[in-house]
Amino acid sequence: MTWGQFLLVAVLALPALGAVAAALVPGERAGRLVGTVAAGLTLLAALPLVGGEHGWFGYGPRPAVQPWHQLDLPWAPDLNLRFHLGVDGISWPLVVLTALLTLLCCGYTLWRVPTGGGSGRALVALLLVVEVGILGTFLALDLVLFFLFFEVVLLPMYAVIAGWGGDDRRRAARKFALYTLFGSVLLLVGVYVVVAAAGTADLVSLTGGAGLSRGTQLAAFTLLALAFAVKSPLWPLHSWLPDAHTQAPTVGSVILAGVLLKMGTYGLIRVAVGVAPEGARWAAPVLGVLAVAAILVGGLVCLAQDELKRLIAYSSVGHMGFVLLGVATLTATGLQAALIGNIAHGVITGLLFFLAGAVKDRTHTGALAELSGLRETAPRLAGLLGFAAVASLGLPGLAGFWGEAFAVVAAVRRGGGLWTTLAVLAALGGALAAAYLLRLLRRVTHGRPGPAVAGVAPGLAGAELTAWAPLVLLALAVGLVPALVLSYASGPVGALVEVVTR
Amino acid sequence: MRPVIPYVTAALLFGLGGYGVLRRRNAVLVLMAVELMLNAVNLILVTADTTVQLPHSGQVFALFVIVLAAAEIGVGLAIVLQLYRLRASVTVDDVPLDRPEGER
Amino acid sequence: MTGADVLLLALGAVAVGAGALVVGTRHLVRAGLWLVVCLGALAGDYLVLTAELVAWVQVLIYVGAVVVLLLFAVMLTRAPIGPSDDLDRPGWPAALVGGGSGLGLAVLLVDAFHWSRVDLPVAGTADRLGEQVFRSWVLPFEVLSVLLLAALVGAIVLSRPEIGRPGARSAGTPAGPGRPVGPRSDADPVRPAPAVAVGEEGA
Amino acid sequence: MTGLLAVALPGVPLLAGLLGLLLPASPRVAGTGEDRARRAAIALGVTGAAVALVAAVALLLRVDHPVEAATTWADLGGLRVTLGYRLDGPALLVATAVAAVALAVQVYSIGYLRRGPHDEVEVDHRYPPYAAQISLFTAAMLTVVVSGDLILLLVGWEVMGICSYLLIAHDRRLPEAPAAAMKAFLVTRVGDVGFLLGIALLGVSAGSFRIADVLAHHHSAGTLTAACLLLLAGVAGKSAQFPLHTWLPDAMAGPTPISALIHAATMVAAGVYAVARLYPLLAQAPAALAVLGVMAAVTLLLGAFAATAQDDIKRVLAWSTVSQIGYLTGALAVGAPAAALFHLLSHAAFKALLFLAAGAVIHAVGTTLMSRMGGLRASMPVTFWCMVVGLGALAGVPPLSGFWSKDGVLAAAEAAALDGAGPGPAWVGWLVWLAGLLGVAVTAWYATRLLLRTFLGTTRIPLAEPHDPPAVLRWPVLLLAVPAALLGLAAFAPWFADRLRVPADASGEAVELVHLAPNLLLPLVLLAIGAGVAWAGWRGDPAADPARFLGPLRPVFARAFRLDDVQQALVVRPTAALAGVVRAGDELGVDGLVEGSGRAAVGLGGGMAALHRAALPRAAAAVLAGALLIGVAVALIGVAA
Amino acid sequence: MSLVQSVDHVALLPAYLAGGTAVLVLLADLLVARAAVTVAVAAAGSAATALGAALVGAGDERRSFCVGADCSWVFGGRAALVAALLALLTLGVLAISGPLLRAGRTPPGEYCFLLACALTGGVVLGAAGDLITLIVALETLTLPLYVLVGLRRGSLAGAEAAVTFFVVSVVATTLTLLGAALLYAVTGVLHLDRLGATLAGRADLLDLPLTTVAVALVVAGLAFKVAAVPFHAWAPATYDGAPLPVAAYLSTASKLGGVVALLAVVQRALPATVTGPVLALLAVLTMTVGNLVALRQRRTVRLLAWSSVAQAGYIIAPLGALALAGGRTADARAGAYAAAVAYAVFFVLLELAAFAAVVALRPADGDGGTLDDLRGAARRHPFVGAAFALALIGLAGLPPGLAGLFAKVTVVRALLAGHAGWLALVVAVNAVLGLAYYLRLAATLYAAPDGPVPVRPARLVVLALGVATVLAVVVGFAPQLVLDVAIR
Repeated sequence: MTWGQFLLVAVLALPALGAVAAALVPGERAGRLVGTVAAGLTLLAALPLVGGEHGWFGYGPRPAVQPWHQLDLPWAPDLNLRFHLGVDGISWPLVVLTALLTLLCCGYTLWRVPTGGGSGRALVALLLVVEVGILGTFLALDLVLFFLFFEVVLLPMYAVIAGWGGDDRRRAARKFALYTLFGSVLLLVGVYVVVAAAGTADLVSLTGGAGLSRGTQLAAFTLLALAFAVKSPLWPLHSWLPDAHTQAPTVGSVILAGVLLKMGTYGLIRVAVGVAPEGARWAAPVLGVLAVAAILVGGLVCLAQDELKRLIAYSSVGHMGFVLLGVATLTATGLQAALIGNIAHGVITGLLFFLAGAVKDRTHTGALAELSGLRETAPRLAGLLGFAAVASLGLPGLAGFWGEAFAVVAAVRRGGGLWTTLAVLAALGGALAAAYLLRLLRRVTHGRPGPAVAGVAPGLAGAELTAWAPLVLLALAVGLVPALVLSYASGPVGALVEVVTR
Repeated sequence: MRPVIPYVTAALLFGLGGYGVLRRRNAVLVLMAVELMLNAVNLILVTADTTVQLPHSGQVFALFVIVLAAAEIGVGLAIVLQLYRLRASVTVDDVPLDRPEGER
Repeated sequence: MTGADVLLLALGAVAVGAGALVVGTRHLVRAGLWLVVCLGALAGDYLVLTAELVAWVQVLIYVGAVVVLLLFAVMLTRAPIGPSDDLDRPGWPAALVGGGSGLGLAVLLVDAFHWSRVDLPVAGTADRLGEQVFRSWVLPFEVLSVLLLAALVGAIVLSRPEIGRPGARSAGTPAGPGRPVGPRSDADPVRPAPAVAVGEEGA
Repeated sequence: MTGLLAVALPGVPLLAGLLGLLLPASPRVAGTGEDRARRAAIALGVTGAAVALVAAVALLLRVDHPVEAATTWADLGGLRVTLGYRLDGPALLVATAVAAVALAVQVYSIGYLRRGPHDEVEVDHRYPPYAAQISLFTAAMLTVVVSGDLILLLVGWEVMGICSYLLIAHDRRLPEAPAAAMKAFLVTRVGDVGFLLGIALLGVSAGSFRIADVLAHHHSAGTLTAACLLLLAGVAGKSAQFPLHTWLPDAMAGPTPISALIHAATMVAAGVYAVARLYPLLAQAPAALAVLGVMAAVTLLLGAFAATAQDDIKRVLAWSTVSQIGYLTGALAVGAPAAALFHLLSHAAFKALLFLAAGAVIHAVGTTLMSRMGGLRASMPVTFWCMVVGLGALAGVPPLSGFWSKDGVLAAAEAAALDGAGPGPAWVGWLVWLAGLLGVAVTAWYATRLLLRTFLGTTRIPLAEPHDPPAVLRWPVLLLAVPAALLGLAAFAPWFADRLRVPADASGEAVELVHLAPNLLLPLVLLAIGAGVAWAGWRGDPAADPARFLGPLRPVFARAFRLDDVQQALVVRPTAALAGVVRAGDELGVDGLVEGSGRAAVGLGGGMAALHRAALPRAAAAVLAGALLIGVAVALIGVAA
Repeated sequence: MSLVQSVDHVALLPAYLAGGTAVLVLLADLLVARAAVTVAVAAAGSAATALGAALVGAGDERRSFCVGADCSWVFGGRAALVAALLALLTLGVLAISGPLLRAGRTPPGEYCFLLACALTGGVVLGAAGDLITLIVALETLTLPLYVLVGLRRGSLAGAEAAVTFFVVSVVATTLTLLGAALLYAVTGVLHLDRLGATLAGRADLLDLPLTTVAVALVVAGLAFKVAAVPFHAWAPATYDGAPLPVAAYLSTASKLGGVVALLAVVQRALPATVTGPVLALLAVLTMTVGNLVALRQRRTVRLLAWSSVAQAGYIIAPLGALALAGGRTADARAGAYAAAVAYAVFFVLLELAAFAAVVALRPADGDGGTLDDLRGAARRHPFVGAAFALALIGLAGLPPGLAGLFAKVTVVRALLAGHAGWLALVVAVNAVLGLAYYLRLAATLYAAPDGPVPVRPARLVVLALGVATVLAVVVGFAPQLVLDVAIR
């Protein structure tokens, strides 16, 4: 076992063991601490995965997926299931983001356990299980294994929402579970459509179509894309998201928006587009139109929205629309934009949900009508909220800009009437984003403090700052140095585009 | 010999049995109707023995069915009597599959 | 149209007619008696079809045991001897299903066998039947014995409520007749248990 | 060294801004923390602007030919985005102006945002974020100025937008401030949609976003026209051109120094500057220039007329900015980028002066309404004379800076109209020229009116005790009066004119900024007429507003031809209504479908469960009937097959 | 030549062991008359049966009771699997019967004897090579259950359940018999392999509507045993009225028996062109109706009963792939049969765990109660609750119940390999429906507790639950174990 393989296993094993330990360790606080330490170790294990042979040099035809490290063990041959893990430039940033957000959430839980539910260590354990699922999804190089990890996330997240959420948590959690399960069963069918036709589930050999017939590819892409569209979520399959976000506890929302949605877009890029390129080409216009519809609908709904977390949730619909638009163009620019958009959305929306949670914790309301004048009583919180909102609206120089602007650029680059129209509409959607986020700021931070806000203490807890500071810095860093994400992805994306357009 | 004659007899008996099972309220009468159906099966088996020109497996089968039926009737009557002991009625209409919500 | 055919037709008509009365009569006891007629006619059919052993077994077990059991059951459940009006449910679904299956089967069988004729095997098949059982069908024969044993024990345990009572158990012997029936504190509280205890009579 | 200075130019204010944001915004205990944080903020802000000014001047002196450097910033699938600067004469001149105005504003704000005699006790100006945001604003503008890459330019462009948003909303005592800030950002953002798309088109066409690459690439005519038109949308937003000018007057809700910054050096200048930067491209797209010309003419007159009827002193100045920017874009439309940049510089000087002086007045009087001022000359002589210089420059009184620069624009337009010298069609020249001439008269009229209403006549508020501002306010004003008065003379220096030449200018000849010709008399005559009419009106009744002569037009002008209402009716309300409809549709339609299918499943389950709430015979019937149906089906299929 | 068929006694060892268990239990009950001894004997016998089946099954396929090439007893891999599994299930049910027997309303001797008889029937069923043996064995499996269902003395619900079960079962048995008789009348053979060869070899027979109807009747009659819609209506009523361990036996062992019988005839005897569409139809109906009705259940056992109806749909779904030509290739068929068996194996493990958990959480001799009775149970008994939740989630087919997930995966894979994508989609959508109510039950377990004081779970029940859970977890992580034995 090489060092890289050891790290791959460690990245999955650490949170899994951490979850078990957190659940079993006697003592409430000790459990949370153990879980947080496990999350921290996971992050430490995820970071050095970047080392090693990046291998984009060489001669002759090479597979479109060339992991930096991989581990390939047989599991259940009769199900075409192999324990095949690998990491490359497309997945590594997401892996790190996942590990980071989970660590922040666990640390945050160390400081405050959401009210209404069970013990904090159970929450930490569930968060770690969710992390295992998400990391596994990003690392899996076997279709069936990918599906397996895709499913792992579902119930722990359900439990997080149902156990520690808001007043209407049961309904929202059930809707989340059922709706996303609907997506993942389609994924199951799609996976086996591919596997039955190709006889293998190995993503490395499947990427590029692997000689699947056109009919199979169309069917597989339809199923897979639907599955990922539910998870991402792509309009009009998004309606689980606002409810889940609104009801979920802060850490749940952060994980949900920050990385869980990314499973959908990642899957779309790596699995749907990679495995069924012909299907992708065939469906690209539809995907593009839906993505732009998501951008516009998300923006307009946000403009008429009157609940803080719900607004942010709908803004996710819009932002993921940009990511999907990038993917739909099937150009290297678009895919790169989608990847960095993914990361940026994870960082920024994670931060936004942290802040929205802090606001709700302090004021006990999320209604925009009752919030006003936050900058009078809690200027730092208001300032951070302003920063996050500004980052979210895609201000150049911050992380959100690259994904959104270059999704538009990619659509322009694709050319033709349809894509140009989509580019124009998407850019208008960007203006809508500014409109609703400024409306949000105007309602929440400006004006005279309302009764709900008047009693808010101005200070921020150390734990809060500790949890938020990395996200603020990342939003700045990714904005100023996009190469942090893009440089690793350019090789794999180039190879992917090559096989897709071949 | 025309095998179709006993066959049709059996078919009609089976139909009558089915009718009786669905028509009768009294559990014992339902059992009688079931006996009719079983006998129809037996008649088919025995008749088949004359048409297939093979060793008499049909008759063996019929014998086994008779034993089977006897065993079932025995247990069945015990069950019916148990029901009667508890409720003083053997009307199958009074045996619910499910009760309306909240009645239990 | 041979003599066998005429016999079969006649016996068949009797069987079907009696069967119709079994499911149609409004007298509980008469239904049992019509069943005897029906089963007897079938036994005749078997004789015509040269299945003597089956015919005698039919008479022995069915007419002799099953019908008697059924009649006992009729009596034990205190059924009215005269005609009763509440024996039947509305009949159309039953008629639909019963008629459909009977006629449908008949059509299928006629379609399959038409008006073909076969030669009846030589009569006197009891020994060949025995040989068959022991040459080909030993396994189900043996399994049936388990089944019969289970049915026996089952029927007894159901009919004797006192079996398995802690008191009866400790005595080490099955409770004899006349032993008082245990308290029914655990009976369904919604419907009061009837006062009659018929366990002993059934045994 | 040049590279270091070029990086320091936006870098130091940026750093100062970021550091400033970390200072505690608001004191927990008044008097202690406030002073320390405030002092630190002042130090950071002033230092940032001062260093930027020094760097700009140093570069201006050092660099005599275009300098460029770039490194790859990001590579998105073959599209290269670079991080680099591109220094040339115009860039450095504008940078100097920006830094100078920024420094003036920083210093001025020290005094302006101090708790004044008219303030309530609990007023807290939150100086640290304010100063930091000004620094960021400056840095963003300087980024736009020196950027060598379109994407980097866009970064500065948008950061400027957000800074303007933050600063306009700064004054928490004004209820209209947040709305004005939002409007400012949103209207410019709508324009930026076009700007982004234009950049995207150019970048995709050239395969790179580096300005040098974009300029060097031979674009197809269609792409070029489309891209230029799209860019113009962004320019219209940032530079407050018709029809995206509506935010600028409302932005007066911000503190007065901020108005000075926005109007003189940053936001509105950025659009014009960007066009000048990309002028070689526009020169090849006559259609875009024609649109620009029409836009300029409309804006010019619209702003001028709207300025005539305002009562708020800052709004007069704001509309005057709109009008003056019309001159700038007009100059660009007729093919005179150098004239445009020249007027940009002089406008920066006098408009900064005017705003800061007006701020001094407002500071002293405690109101912005001219109807409550009057007769301030005696008590505020310094302010008065500075204002005279500023208004004179605005109206174009020789030899103040505005005279020379405006004359350059008019001369270029005249040349385009009469000789067809411009790159666009001749009618554009006519349009700009005529509008410019009419604008001269109107400008003179409202400038005169402002001066008369504010400083002359009788005092209309007896209680106020106006006085000249303290030194920290006075000195920036006084220092700005110098370029406002004298910058025009710089046009006679070939060194200056040479630096104003856009490097890629097709002509390649030396730029002649000053046209000493007989036709200079025409604008002077118009100026005299405009000023005279205003003076005459005022003489009739010094207490009354000369604007009364506008008659029924006055309310129309005061509300700027009701374009705000048009925008409200055509854009804002439909969007809001659409948002409501979409939300309802999403919640009732899309989500309703989901919830509905859930309910349908449960209902169906309930119905089936009810079917099972029956007696035993139904189970037997199900078995027999099921078997019968299956048998019939199978038999039928068998027969059919 | 002896008059009696030659008998391979080694092959028959599992059947001897099972039958011997029944006899020994009877003797032990007579001679020792102590409940513990009786149960111990039954348990030991079941264990021995499982062991014997495993040992015999480990070797090559053994045949006995042959008439020429046709044998009534074919003890191969699947028969061994079924026998061992049934014996283990019996063992498990015995373990969770403790509270019931101790409560005193049920006679332990007879109870154990009847279970052992049913086991005997099941063991023979797995190895049955002809229709007579199959039906007789099936009856031997079922008949003791009539009695067991009604064995909760004095309970009206129990008596009603027994009557329901009995009447519906007898009618269904009649259907099977009719089908078998008609098949015999048409073909003249009763051995499964010979039947298959005959029907495959003579196209004229298949053109006869009588043949197809006969096939359909056999399938329909056997579908009753797995409680497939529309032959399902007895199941909820019977499960709910029966003693909890018996309900567990019904939904695991008895259902497994039905699956085995169905598989035997479908795989070996009957033409796929007829059985395929019938089974596809039954599968779709069963899954959908089962899941939909389960959504509305308030009683725990009824919910489990309806869910087990739905699960039967998943079990027979792979066989539905036979409806299409693409599903009738040799590979696809083998995959479909293996998938059905594998699903059944995964299912019975999880189902047994679920019932064991219900037994553990309910008072001795109590019925399943309503969902509200289980409110907060997992907070009082964290480990039992967790095992219950795991079993439910496994039944829903989601991680961490990996066994259930792999079960669903197996089915979907087989369906897609058989080109029955539409059926795979139906399965998939039904999985969503299923999660809705499993989640409701699981969430109830973790809700804030209120109401009655908790009962202390019996140790043996917890042990059985633990073993079932561990087994489920093990096959969850190593599904290949099950898949390997399922394909034999």
